[in-house]
Amino acid sequence: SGGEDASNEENTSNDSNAEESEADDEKQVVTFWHAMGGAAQEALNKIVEDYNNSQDKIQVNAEYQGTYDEALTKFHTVAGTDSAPTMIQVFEIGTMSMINSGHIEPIQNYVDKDDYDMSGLEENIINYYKIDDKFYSMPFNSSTPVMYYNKDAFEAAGLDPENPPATYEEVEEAGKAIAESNPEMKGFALQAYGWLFEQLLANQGALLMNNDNGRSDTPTEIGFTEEQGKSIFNWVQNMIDDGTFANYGTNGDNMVSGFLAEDVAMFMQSSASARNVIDNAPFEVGVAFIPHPENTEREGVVIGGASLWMVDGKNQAEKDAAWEFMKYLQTPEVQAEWHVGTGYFAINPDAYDEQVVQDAYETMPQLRVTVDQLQSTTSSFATQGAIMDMIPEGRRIVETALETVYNGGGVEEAYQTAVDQLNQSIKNANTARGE
Amino acid sequence: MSDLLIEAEKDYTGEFLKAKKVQRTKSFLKGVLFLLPSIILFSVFLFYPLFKTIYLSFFLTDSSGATTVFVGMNNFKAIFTSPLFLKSLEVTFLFVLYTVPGTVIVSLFLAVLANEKLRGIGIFRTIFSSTMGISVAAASVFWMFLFHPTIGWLNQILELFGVEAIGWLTDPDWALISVSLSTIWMNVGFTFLILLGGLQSIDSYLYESADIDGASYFYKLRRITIPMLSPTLFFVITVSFINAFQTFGQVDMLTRGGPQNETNVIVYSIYQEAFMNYQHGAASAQAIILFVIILLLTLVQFKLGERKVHYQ
Amino acid sequence: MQHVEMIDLEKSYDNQKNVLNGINLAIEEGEFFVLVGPSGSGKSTLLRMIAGLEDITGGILKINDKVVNHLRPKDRNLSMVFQNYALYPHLTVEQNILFGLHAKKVEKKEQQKRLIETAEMMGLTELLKRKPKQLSGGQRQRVALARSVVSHAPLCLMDEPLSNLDAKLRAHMRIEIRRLQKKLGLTMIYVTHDQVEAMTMGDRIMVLNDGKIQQVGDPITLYNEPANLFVASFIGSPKINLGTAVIRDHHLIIEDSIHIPITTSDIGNIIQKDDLTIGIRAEHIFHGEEDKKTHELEVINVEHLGNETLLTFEIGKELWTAKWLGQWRARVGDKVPVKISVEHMSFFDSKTTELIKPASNTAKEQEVVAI
Amino acid sequence: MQHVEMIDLEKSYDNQKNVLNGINLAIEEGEFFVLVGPSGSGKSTLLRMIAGLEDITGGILKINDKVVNHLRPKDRNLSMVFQNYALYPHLTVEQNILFGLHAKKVEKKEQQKRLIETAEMMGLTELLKRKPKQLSGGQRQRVALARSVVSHAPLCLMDEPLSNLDAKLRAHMRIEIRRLQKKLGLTMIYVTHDQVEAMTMGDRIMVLNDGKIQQVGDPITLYNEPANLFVASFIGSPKINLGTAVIRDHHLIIEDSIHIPITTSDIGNIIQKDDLTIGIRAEHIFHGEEDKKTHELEVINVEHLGNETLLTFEIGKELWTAKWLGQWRARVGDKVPVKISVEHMSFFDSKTTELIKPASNTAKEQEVVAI
Amino acid sequence: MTVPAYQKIVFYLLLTVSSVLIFAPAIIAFSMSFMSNQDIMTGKIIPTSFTLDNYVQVFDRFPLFNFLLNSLIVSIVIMIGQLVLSSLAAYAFVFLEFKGRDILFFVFIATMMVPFEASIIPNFQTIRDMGWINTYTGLTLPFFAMAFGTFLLRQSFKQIPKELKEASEIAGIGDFKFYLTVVLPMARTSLVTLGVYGFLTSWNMYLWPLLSTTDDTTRTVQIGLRQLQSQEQLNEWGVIMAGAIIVVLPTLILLFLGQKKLQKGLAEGALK
Ligand SMILES: Nc1ncnc2c1ncn2[C@@H]1O[C@H](COP(=O)(O)OP(=O)(O)OP(=O)(O)O)[C@@H](O)[C@H]1O
Ligand SMILES: Nc1ncnc2c1ncn2[C@@H]1O[C@H](COP(=O)(O)OP(=O)(O)OP(=O)(O)O)[C@@H](O)[C@H]1O
Ligand SMILES: O=P(O)(O)OC[C@H](O)CO
Ligand SMILES: [Mg+2]
Ligand SMILES: [Mg+2]
Repeated sequence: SGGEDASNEENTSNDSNAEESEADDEKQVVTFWHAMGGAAQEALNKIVEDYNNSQDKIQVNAEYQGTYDEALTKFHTVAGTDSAPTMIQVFEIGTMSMINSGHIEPIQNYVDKDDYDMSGLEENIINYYKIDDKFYSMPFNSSTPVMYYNKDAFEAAGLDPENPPATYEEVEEAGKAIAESNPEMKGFALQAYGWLFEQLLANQGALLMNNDNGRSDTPTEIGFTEEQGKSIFNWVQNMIDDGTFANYGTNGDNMVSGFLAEDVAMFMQSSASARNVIDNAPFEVGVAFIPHPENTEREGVVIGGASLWMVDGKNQAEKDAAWEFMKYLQTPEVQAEWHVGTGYFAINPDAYDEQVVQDAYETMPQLRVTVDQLQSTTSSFATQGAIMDMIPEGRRIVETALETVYNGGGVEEAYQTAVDQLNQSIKNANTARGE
Repeated sequence: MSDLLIEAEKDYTGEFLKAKKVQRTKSFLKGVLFLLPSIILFSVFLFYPLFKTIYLSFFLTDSSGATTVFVGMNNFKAIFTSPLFLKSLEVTFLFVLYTVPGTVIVSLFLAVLANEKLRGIGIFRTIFSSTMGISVAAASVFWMFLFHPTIGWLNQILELFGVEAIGWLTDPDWALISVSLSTIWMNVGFTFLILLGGLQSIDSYLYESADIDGASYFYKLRRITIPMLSPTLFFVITVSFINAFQTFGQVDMLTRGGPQNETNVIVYSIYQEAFMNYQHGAASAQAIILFVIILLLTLVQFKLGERKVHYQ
Repeated sequence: MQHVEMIDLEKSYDNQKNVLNGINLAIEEGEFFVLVGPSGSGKSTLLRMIAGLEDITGGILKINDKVVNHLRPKDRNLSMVFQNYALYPHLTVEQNILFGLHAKKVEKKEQQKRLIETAEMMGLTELLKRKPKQLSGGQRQRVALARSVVSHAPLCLMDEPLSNLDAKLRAHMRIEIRRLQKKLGLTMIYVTHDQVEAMTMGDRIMVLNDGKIQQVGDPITLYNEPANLFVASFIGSPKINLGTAVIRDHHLIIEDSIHIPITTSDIGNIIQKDDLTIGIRAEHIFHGEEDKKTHELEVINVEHLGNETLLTFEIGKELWTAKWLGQWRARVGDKVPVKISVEHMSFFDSKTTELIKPASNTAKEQEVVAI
Repeated sequence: MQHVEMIDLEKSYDNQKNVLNGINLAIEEGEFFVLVGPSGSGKSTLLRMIAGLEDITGGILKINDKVVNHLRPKDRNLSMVFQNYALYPHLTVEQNILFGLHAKKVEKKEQQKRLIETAEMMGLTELLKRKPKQLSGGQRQRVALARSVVSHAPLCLMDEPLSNLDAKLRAHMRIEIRRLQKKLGLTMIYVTHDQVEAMTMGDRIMVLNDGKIQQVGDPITLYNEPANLFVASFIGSPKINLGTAVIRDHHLIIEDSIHIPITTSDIGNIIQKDDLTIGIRAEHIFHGEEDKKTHELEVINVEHLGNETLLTFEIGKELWTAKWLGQWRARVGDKVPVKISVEHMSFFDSKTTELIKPASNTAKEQEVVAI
Repeated sequence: MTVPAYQKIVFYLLLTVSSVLIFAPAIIAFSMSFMSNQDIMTGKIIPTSFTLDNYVQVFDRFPLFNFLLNSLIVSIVIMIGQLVLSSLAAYAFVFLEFKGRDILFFVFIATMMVPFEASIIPNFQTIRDMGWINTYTGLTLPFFAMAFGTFLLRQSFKQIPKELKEASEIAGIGDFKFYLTVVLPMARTSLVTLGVYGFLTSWNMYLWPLLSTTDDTTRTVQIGLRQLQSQEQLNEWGVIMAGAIIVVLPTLILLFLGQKKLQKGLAEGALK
């Protein structure tokens, strides 16, 4: 299966990695910090490996630094010292924090110097990472959430497996049908994950933060209306009342396992999981767009994942070398491999034409859906995504609120608490910055 | 004669005082010498951070941890009005309440069992102390699987008995209990070993004497073993107590503080504030409060405990 | 009412050389049985085996005609005073004393009664609230003793229970223990290295050396008719005077330096003329008044014990001691007249060390006394 | 070498009642000084204060004319045998013995020499490789003793060093210690509860009771002229016989039951006629042969110690003991003739317990003896 | 002394049940490490097939032997450092009398209460400023001073009879010598226990090694285990369990081997 392939490739790559790092005194070394664990780390290592083998001037050392959060904290601590890396991978919501740190060099400098064409990238991605008309970082691994569903279960419940529910209401109905046909199975699971909440907001055209999601000015409070925000909570509440909702708390792995064990028929999760889910399911897996309330138009999704940052204070040769590597990562071949290996998007759409991708789609047509959803997104402030340095904290506030509802707390109170805390958090962040 | 004596004594008082002083200085220097390596390292790696933490707790910080705005006691005010922190406090206390007695009682039970002179007892001792060799990271992985809602063994066993599956780590009513359970398991190995060591160093003549007196197994346990073990027990309790207040690994790996902050113990909350929310000021304030709480409780424990403890 | 019997009892620690060897012994109900022997001879070990604290390496131990080799200590119904006291350091004197009664769930009132009684007897009344650490050596020993006494167990093992007490207190304790033992009819096995204790308290004494029984008998018999040289020199203080002797021409020649004329009646059935060792007790080397003196010996040391005086003489390569009642003003170098007679001598075979003939006079003297 | 002086020394534990009170004492260089007293009287405490192990609550302690109140033990240059041995459990006998020498960096060869010598003397040669746990009580005590002896420190403190040894070994040790002390000229402070040790070893004895000095003097003086009732009854075994007495009509009436005619020469300078207590030693209640008997007393107990017999009589509410040399076949209930004379009696004031007049006869007897 | 048969049976029963309960999680993990993902995902308790794939994958993903070696070095260095410093400090607290001793002891104890997570960032800055990132010094030095160890040894030293110290004082044995020749050998049990504890806790650290290293040269094996878990993808339980087993195995083996010594040490501790 897929796992085995990956491991074989990894085997060879790792060995040569060790050899090379010893025998390259003249090579320009680039230190690349990342937060990719598990299968993604395997894929990343392979790419770095190939790059190092493909030329003899630059040696990239990819070094794991823990979770996104830990890697970022660590960067903040070493920024400005010799221990700082040449480049670092930071998740999308760390963008403002990186800009504010003052220890990075906007990627735009290199784009301009090199006359590098960024327009080939996915529109969504450009939308997110272009801030004040400037690229601060180089997009790299991007994902969006999709809705996975159990086609076999759909069939058994008399639903059309090729026509998955698109709205909250349809999801609810489908859930009921499924629960009816199979009392052992719940209809829908929503991991208590702030990112998913953000996406569900965007899909109904709502802003997360005011001031156009922070794109026109620093946000001062939340940007969604009570109706928009509550719709998600209510949706969940309805399903709980129907007894069709499966609660897996904040744990994504539990949820996927539950889906694979046929305890639940639908769930939302990052597209990055697609390969994994499809590979491991003993039934037919369907992938669909994430749902939206019936009374709104589907607006689309915000790009997630992470981008690569150039660290300031290194000598130019080193930074140039890092820039070379970043460009390499954008090439269609690399992106194709990355896309297929992990489930992250190819940020460079040309990659979809690559043979590997075509082959993969052949066997797993579901992978396409993730791309379709991205490409059919309407461009707006809502889908451009919010930028603000307190979003990580905001996510935890929302997660707590969701869990409260999952566990029988009232929507009204949970929602209100979350909003208050979010606003407070925004205020704190602004005060801390001295604004 | 007696007059003479008094005079003599008068002469000496000054000398005594001087001699005493010299001796005191000498012994003080010697004490410090023995403690010096520890003191230096403590200063660098504990006191300095502690003072820095105190300092930080009066400021707001940017994401790199640099101070930006002085806010005085505001951080403290804020966290004491924050339901999140109050929740953390409650959770922490509950966690301590579950794990400390749990660990000590289970370990004591095992240690007493394993203290018997039986054939093959070494194997049992090894097994009982084995959890000590299992890192928090590995142990959390083990338990994460056991607690797994669908494929985990616990739920599968429950299913066998026809009991409904439990959301061990997702149900707010269960999560803390589950984390406590796994924590007790992780701590048992070491606590067991310490207690066994304590048991073994009780002089055998005490038991011989009691045997002759016709004391029963439990009588000996209550009247000799436990009191003679009291220094060890005191140690174990104090340390478990402090460790429980500082539990981090398993929370990080098993629940990340959830669900609904039901397992968000203070240390984890500090980690979140600092590592995820970049609120070093608030994190520092929480750390200070945690420090003060543990300090006070330990003080109380020493005051109450050391008196009850019997040293040879 | 215990009857303790040992059949071929043996003990070795960790498979080393035997510490006890072929112990055959029966102790009667209500008997006060004293165990003596040099340091390291195995007294404590034997006691601990009876108590069930040491595994029995070989042989059979019976209590009340029941084999108890494998019975646990608590089922043997006995009490014990340990040589090293074995007090519970964390309990007060009172708690220490009551430990066993408490364990046996003796009635509270009875406990208190016995406690008061025992503490009184041991002079511990004022120390009841102290911890062992705060006691002097003798006080600790008394607590250990009290713990055993208070239990009223029918079989009582005591390992040098009075060694840390002064003469006065010891005399008092001796009487109290004996009285209690009689009153309650206890069977007592008592280890001591104190001659007075051994002689005055014991119904019978057993002498142990190097893990082997040397002699068992009532105190006076041991004193008068020691089975061998070891017992002879072990029992009695000061130590019996020994000398190698030969019989030549109707004379007993001791250490080549003392010649004593003898008649056949004196030496009775002794056929052996060589390889003899004679023993004579210090109190039988009398002051030789006027014409009664047999020899004159040079004093090489004088010790005053208050009511008696010990004089040391050199006989060949042996040092002999005479013990005279009262305070004698002899000086080193003085020649003093003494009276040494064969009737007070015991004869041993030098080779086997066995007794050949006990002193004949002891019996006589007793008769003289009776009025 | 060492001259130890105590001026008004006091000690209390934790501010409780004083354990030692107003101790004034000077111990000479090379003196063998024996400390006796009942259990708990403060002997060990005094020793520990001299060693520097206990804080001195009050008064001055001088060694070699230097005030040492605050000197640390190791700077006092002394050795000590602890009552509870204080052996290092993890070291072998050999290592235990050599521990101090090792610390003082004594030459290896010298160490070995002393080790062999001491082990030989203590009979430990075969136990050198054992750990303390594997030793019997007496063996442990000998190791403790060896550790002190081997150090050759000029001031030596010993706390009941022979209490766990048997009579024979003890006699041997007594001589060895005394010999060593003389040879090295050690100043020795020696706690014991053994009368024989106290009487034979000490140059001087100090009697301590309840933390106060009762009497200091050479052994015979203490025996013959005890300063007070406490010393009288503490020194001597069996205990001195005491009785309240009054003088009426030229008669001494003891316990209302014994009447003895007296002359002025007998009572010398005693003016006091009431509130008298008389003391007479057991060996001075003689067997009253034929016409020499003064009284006939009923025997209520007989104890045979081998070479002597103890007879107990009831005098008023007191029990008196007579000690007769030899083995006497008296039975309980027998009436035996005794000879009691005033010349052997010491007179004490019942109220102050002080000695009024010592026995007059002891001196006489000595003169008779000299030849 | 012999225990009656029925009592023995009760003890063995209790011992066995406890052992099973205590050991179950490790055994389950062990068996899972040989199961295929399919088996695990479908909740099989008894594996249908036996595979070494998981182990192969773990060994492929990071330089495992390197990590193991680093862990070993770091753990041993920390262990030794802790033993030396803690025993010195504990000695001072038990056998030396000086002014402020109790206060100082309490300050020591108080250091146990500083949550490590709270001081981790300042400490990281210190290490960074000293240039100790990616060095064994940086990984080990902060853990040398250990209030816990001092406390443990203090409890143990307190059990040494006072008379032994007194006897040594009289013999003229200095404090350091007494510490070396009497206290340390007599407290062997506690030293062994503390040593094992120190070794295992160092072996098990993961946050600090992750923070204080930036590349694989000095990284320890726990970091490897963490890398096996991804953030939001489905966990490959088999691989993770294999990783956990590899991480746990050296310490368990050490514990099993050391058990005899540990037991002996414990037994000799009873010789007081
Ligand atoms: N645990 C042990 N291991 C090895 N040998 C031992 C052990 N205990 C005692 N021994 C040895 O056994 C012998 C007998 O010891 P025991 O304690 O019975 O002597 P004892 O007669 O009581 O002597 P003491 O009068 O000195 O107390 C001694 O030589 C002693 O060294
Ligand atoms: N640590 C202590 N705390 C309180 N009281 C103590 C302490 N040590 C000894 N004592 C008391 O001090 C008194 C004198 O004790 P010490 O040990 O000096 O007696 P001793 O004369 O040596 O007696 P023994 O002959 O029984 O050994 C005793 O009454 C004892 O109970
Ligand atoms: O886990 P990823 O890489 O799909 O990223 C998800 C979120 O965007 C992270 O903030
Ligand atoms: Mg013994
Ligand atoms: Mg004493």
